[in-house]
Amino acid sequence: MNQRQFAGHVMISLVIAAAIAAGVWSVVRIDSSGEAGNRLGKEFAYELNDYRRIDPAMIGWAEKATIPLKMHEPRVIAVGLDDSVVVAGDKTVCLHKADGTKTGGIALGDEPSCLAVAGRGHVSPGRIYVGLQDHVEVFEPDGEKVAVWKVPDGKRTMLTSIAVGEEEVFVADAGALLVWRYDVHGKLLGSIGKRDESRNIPGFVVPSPYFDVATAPDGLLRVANPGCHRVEAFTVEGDLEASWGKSGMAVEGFCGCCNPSHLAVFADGRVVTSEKGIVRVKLYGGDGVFRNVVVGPETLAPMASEAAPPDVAVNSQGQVLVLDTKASCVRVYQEKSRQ
Amino acid sequence: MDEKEKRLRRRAFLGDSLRVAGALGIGGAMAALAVRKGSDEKLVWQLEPSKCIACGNCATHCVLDESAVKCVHSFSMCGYCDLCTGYFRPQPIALNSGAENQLCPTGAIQRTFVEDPYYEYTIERRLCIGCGKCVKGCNAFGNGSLYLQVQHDRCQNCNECAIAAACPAQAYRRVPASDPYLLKVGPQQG
Amino acid sequence: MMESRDNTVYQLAARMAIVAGGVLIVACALLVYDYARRLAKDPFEAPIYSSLRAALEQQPTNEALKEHFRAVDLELRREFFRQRAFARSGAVLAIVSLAVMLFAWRVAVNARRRPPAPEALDAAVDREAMWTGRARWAVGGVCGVLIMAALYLIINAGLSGAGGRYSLADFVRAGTKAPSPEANQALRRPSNGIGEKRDARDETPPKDAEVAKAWPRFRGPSGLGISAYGNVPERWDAKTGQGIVWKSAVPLPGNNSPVVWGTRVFLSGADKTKREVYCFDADSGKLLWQHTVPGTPPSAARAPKVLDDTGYAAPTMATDGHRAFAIFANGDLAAFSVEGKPAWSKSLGMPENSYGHASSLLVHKNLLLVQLDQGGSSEAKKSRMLALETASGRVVWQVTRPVPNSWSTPIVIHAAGRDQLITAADPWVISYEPASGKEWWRADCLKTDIGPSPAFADGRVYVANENSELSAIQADGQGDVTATHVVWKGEEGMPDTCSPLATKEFVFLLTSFGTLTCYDARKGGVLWAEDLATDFAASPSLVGSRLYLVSKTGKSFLVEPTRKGCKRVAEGDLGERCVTSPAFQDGRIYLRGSTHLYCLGESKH
Amino acid sequence: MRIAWYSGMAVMLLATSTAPAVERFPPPDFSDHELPRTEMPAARAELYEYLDLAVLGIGLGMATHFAIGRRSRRGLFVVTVVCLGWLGFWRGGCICPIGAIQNVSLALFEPGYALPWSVAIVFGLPLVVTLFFGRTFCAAVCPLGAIQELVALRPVKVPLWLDQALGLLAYVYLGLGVIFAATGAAFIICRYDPFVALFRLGGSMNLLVLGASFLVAGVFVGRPYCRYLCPYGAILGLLSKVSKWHAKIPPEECIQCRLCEEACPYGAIREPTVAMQRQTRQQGRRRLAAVLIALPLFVAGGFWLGQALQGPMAKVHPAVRLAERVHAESVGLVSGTTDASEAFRTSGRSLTELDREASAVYAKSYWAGGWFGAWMGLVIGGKLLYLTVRRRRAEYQPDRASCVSCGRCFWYCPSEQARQGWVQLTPGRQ
Repeated sequence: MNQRQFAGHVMISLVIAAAIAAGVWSVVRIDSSGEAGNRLGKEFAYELNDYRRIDPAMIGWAEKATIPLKMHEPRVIAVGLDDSVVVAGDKTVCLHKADGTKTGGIALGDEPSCLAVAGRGHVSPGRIYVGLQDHVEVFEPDGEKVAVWKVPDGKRTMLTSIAVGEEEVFVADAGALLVWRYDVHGKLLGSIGKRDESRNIPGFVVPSPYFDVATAPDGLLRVANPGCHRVEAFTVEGDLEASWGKSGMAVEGFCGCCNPSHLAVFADGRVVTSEKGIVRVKLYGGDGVFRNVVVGPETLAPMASEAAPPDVAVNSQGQVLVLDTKASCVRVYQEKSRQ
Repeated sequence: MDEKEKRLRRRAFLGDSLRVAGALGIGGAMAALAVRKGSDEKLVWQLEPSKCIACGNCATHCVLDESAVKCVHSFSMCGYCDLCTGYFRPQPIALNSGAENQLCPTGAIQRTFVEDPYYEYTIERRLCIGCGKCVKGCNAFGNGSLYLQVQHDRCQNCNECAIAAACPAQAYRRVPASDPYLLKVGPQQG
Repeated sequence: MMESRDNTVYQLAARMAIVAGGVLIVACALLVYDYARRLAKDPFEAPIYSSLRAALEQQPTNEALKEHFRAVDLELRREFFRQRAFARSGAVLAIVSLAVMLFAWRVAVNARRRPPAPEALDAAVDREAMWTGRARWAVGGVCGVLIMAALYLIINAGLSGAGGRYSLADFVRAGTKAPSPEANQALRRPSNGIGEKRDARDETPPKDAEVAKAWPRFRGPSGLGISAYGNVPERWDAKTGQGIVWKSAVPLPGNNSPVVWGTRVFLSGADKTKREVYCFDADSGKLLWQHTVPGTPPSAARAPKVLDDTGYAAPTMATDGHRAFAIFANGDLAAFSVEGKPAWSKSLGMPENSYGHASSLLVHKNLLLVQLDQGGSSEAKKSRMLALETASGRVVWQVTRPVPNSWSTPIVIHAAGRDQLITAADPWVISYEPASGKEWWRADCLKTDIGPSPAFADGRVYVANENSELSAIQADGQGDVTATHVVWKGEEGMPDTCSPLATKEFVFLLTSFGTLTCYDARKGGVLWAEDLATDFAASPSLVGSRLYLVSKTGKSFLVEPTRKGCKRVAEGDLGERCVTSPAFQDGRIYLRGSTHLYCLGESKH
Repeated sequence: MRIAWYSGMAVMLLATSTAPAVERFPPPDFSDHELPRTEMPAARAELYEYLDLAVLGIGLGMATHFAIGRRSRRGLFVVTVVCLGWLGFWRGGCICPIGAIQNVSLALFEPGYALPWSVAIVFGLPLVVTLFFGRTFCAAVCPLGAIQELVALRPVKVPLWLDQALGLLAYVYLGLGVIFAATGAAFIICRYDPFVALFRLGGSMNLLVLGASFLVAGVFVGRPYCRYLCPYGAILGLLSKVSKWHAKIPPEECIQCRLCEEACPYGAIREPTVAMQRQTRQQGRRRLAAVLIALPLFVAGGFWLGQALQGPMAKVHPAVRLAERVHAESVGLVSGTTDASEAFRTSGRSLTELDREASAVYAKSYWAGGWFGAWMGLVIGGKLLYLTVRRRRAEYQPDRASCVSCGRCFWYCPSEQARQGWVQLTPGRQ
């Protein structure tokens, strides 16, 4: 073998060795199971963590108790007489005493979508109103079905909330974008909130099936207008009296496309709201001024992908009841300053 | 014909029989496996939107440089929001189509005014790279009307889909080629 | 003529091949460069992009800024797609040039193709035999490589990212038992589990006064070996039955000491295959309940390697009055309600411990604290300190500890206005905030295998061990306090397993061969030493001003120390081997021998 | 494989879940706007499937014709280029018979999986052809072989002993490919296909580098993938040994010129053997006996070692990895979550169900590992047997297992040149 041939062989060996090394290196680096993630830049990542984090100083409430539910998928909650806790879901309504012991249940024909219990001032206190997608069923506390109320023009009907006043019952319809007004016997008296420029009513914007109505101590209704990130106050006749709320991911605003998803009103007029996306429950004054946070995403949606809003209710003790659908329980919150 | 030639011929015959038997065996086995379930339907890869977590692996693990997976919009599920969280960044400065407000890094979503207060959003397929950012935004706050699908004009239908292997949610499966999409559909209007 | 034509063809083709090869190399280099650039420089991560965005967030109404941002954004988007297109065209260019190069090269090779001129072969050499012989060896080599690879995989088989020591088999004993959903729930419902929370509601952490009355952990209420009661028996004798209220057999062996809450005495026992928890009635000695600890994933089926001196149930249990907790050498951790209902159980994984896991448990408020030091060296980063919610077993916090395996039990003290969890290991004595795992301070004081637990008195933490020194550390430091807060050191009478006992005035050390050494707690220095001439494993305890010392043979000594020396007040005999520390209650002492649990006190009859 | 698993999952999903509320929520009632329809591009028409099969069939026929009948290297070259263009660059190299091994294996072990008939043909046809004509599929039809064939420009001789030993790797790869397909863990042969990224002119950088490194090595070591890794090549090699009309080098009488041996880039041509000495023969007999005795031991030992690989084998399956991860997270052995564990937790699937699946894979992996080990024992024993049994050859012959019928040697063979009339043989030159 002459020198040139030898040099050639060395070159070839080196090239082959380099090729083998490169091949092995690349095989080792292949991430076929995707564990290294997508390797896209940070501009391609959707980040809500900054907004999900809540300053602990803002949280003005502490969890006092938990009422476990034996339900697969609880959907809605209401507080009844003597602070009893009523939860609907799994095609049933479950009744609990204030301390959480279960006292009874009512079977339903379909999945409930909203729930309310009549208070002391009502003609028959303790009546349970359950909305099932397109109609309302009325039960006595012992489970006897009293009436079934149909909604006019039920094609687009999607009932999402019921509020019971002393003489009237209000049913929010996310499909028709208005609140139906009934008397206690189920007679339809009219509707509230239809877009009407002459009465200066902008109309409800409800892009997703969360649309809540609640009665307030001042005699006005509080209706969430989620698409506008507002809470609006209507008279029972349908006049828009006031509205408040602003959009924004920051804690004092209503986040995302459409919030608040649920609301509840204390006897002193303060409003508790529940939001989806950044799952948080907050307290606003009767004037709409942000007060503090009841509970934030860390507790309600530890994983960012869990975004459904929990239904909320308040009781006469000044406590907030949050329906945690994932953990299937009711979390009871007490204001820290009142402890 | 002498003894040796006879023996050779016998051997050749034996060999031929064996080969023919082997060929028939291979053919028969393949046929048996192929007709076993009677499923002669061609299958293609698709991803199940209800399992998808929009992790972004679709954008980069496809064997194609420009992934076969792109975003699809279900018009019948959309809320037609003014503030669409699949279109706008989490804290937009204003609700207009200015680049500073848009979520999509490649600007692949178009926003058009329909009527007060509704806006319609459409995906520009050419620009979409399937990163799923808008899907996350829509799922977090909205109705989940934006979702990812394998686009069959691009998909090479690999024997083992590289994205399927890398999918953390194991959302990929094979579907019949005659019905190759797993579309999200809400109730139609009216 | 042919020759020259071939030559021309060769020349032409060779040049073409070279040019195409050059193009190919350039194309590949560009592709690699582009790839690297794409990795390194995402257009959207350009500084101008983020700075403009930040500026816009500051001045959301600045229209000019918006316009500028939009222009930049458009350019960057274009750049993004340009890069993608570049890769595509680069690849096409590379493939085309590769094809051209191959074609030209082939033509060139063909133009010069000559039949090879092989050298003559030696017909007599059996080359077939030669190469097949070598090939057999080579096959053997490949076989060897495969076996090595298989062995490597088998040995390193394990969970990625968890020290590589667990696999699914550890979690799911095929078919034996479905893993408890509790583990999953604990994560799904991080703030609490539901059923558990209901218990937790009517169950506040025990009050300090309740804890002080009980003997809830190794070495008593605060883990310092100090009895809250002065009226305990001084004399007993197993032979005569004098001073023995009752005596009950303990089914399985265990080197853990009894813990007492109210009328219940808890013990654990284990052998190679079984792990059990026992509850005795404090008054009658009746075995109230016993439970086998369920193997929860990834509890290992194989028994851990332990020394006989350690055993499978060396860690002492802990209780908070609601539940009793036990941990075993295989890392199984279980909680039972004091009434005897299993509450939760989990496995912390087989501790990698050369003698067997021995650190005892303790409860602080609503947290169960577990010092799980393991691994032969601190580099392995396997040692952990965990805090679990007593109600659910959920891990509330855990920190990695920079130490190898150790056998000492931590204590919770209150000093410098804060709760401190004091841990001792090689070489660090570390103080943590018990509620969060945040480190307060650490001191480099100890060497080798650390058995004795830390002691505490009058603002100072005392640690000691054979092969190292007795160190008195002022417990009000921050960060590494080795140089600043070690007040004094002592070298004599270092203990091997017996923990130090500290008072305001004295620090006592007891060696395994029976030398009791007394130091001046304030200034350091040995005051006196007394040889008890028998072997010890149990830690000394203090009742009033007297020390109780129990030797391995079961003989006990009651001594009254002074600054000058000590006076032997009384002696007792258990009649069986004893390596555990006594639990002191009102008028009673509970002491575990090798096979029995004794209640010592005024006999009723 | 996942396919079956996925479809099973889908059935369960349909059975248990109710449509989420949001899907029943109606879109706005526009006064004057029609909802657009979402148009999706259709899947590739089935016609192309026939076309691909036709290309495969015609290619095989042409390659066989040129290799065995016409003995034309040029013809083979044309077929090579055409098949590389169509099956490789145009169709992206999928589906190929190499990858089809896994589909067949999955179909054998997973009763719920029906082998697509096109895959059955792609897998079976080259096998049958090889049984009669040798590896003509490798010669020109297989796109992976074709691209390597084209770059084999300056082949060096790999010593035969090394060649034989490295050839074992293909059997390892075959075994692993079959085992992982059978347990439903992965199609590793497809996952690490070195040329698929080149055929598609893009894809992950790692795969491109892998392909490039094979091409660069392939310039000097002829067909490195085919010879040392290709699992399908391993099967074809075995079948080719018993082929009836395998390509021959000298059309008539071999003149022992050694030219073909020098010319073969793949080291497939064996020289004539010399007569053995008596001593060697005795030694050979003893060795043969030893190998025959050792063979069952190899198989048993392989099984024993292989079943111990249960853990690592199972870990290739995503369900096992996921289950381990979820457990490890729940007992605090690892901190944080991964995309996969988070996806699992949000999916609502129970851990018990995941455990059941993972445990099933784990249990299967015992046998999978065992059989893989036994297979390796058999392969190594068989190779030793092959290397121990002495064959007799009077002339230069291709080794039927390694020869891919590329036809390069034809041009060099003086007898062939004479037969084709390229040269006139004169007694003087001979």
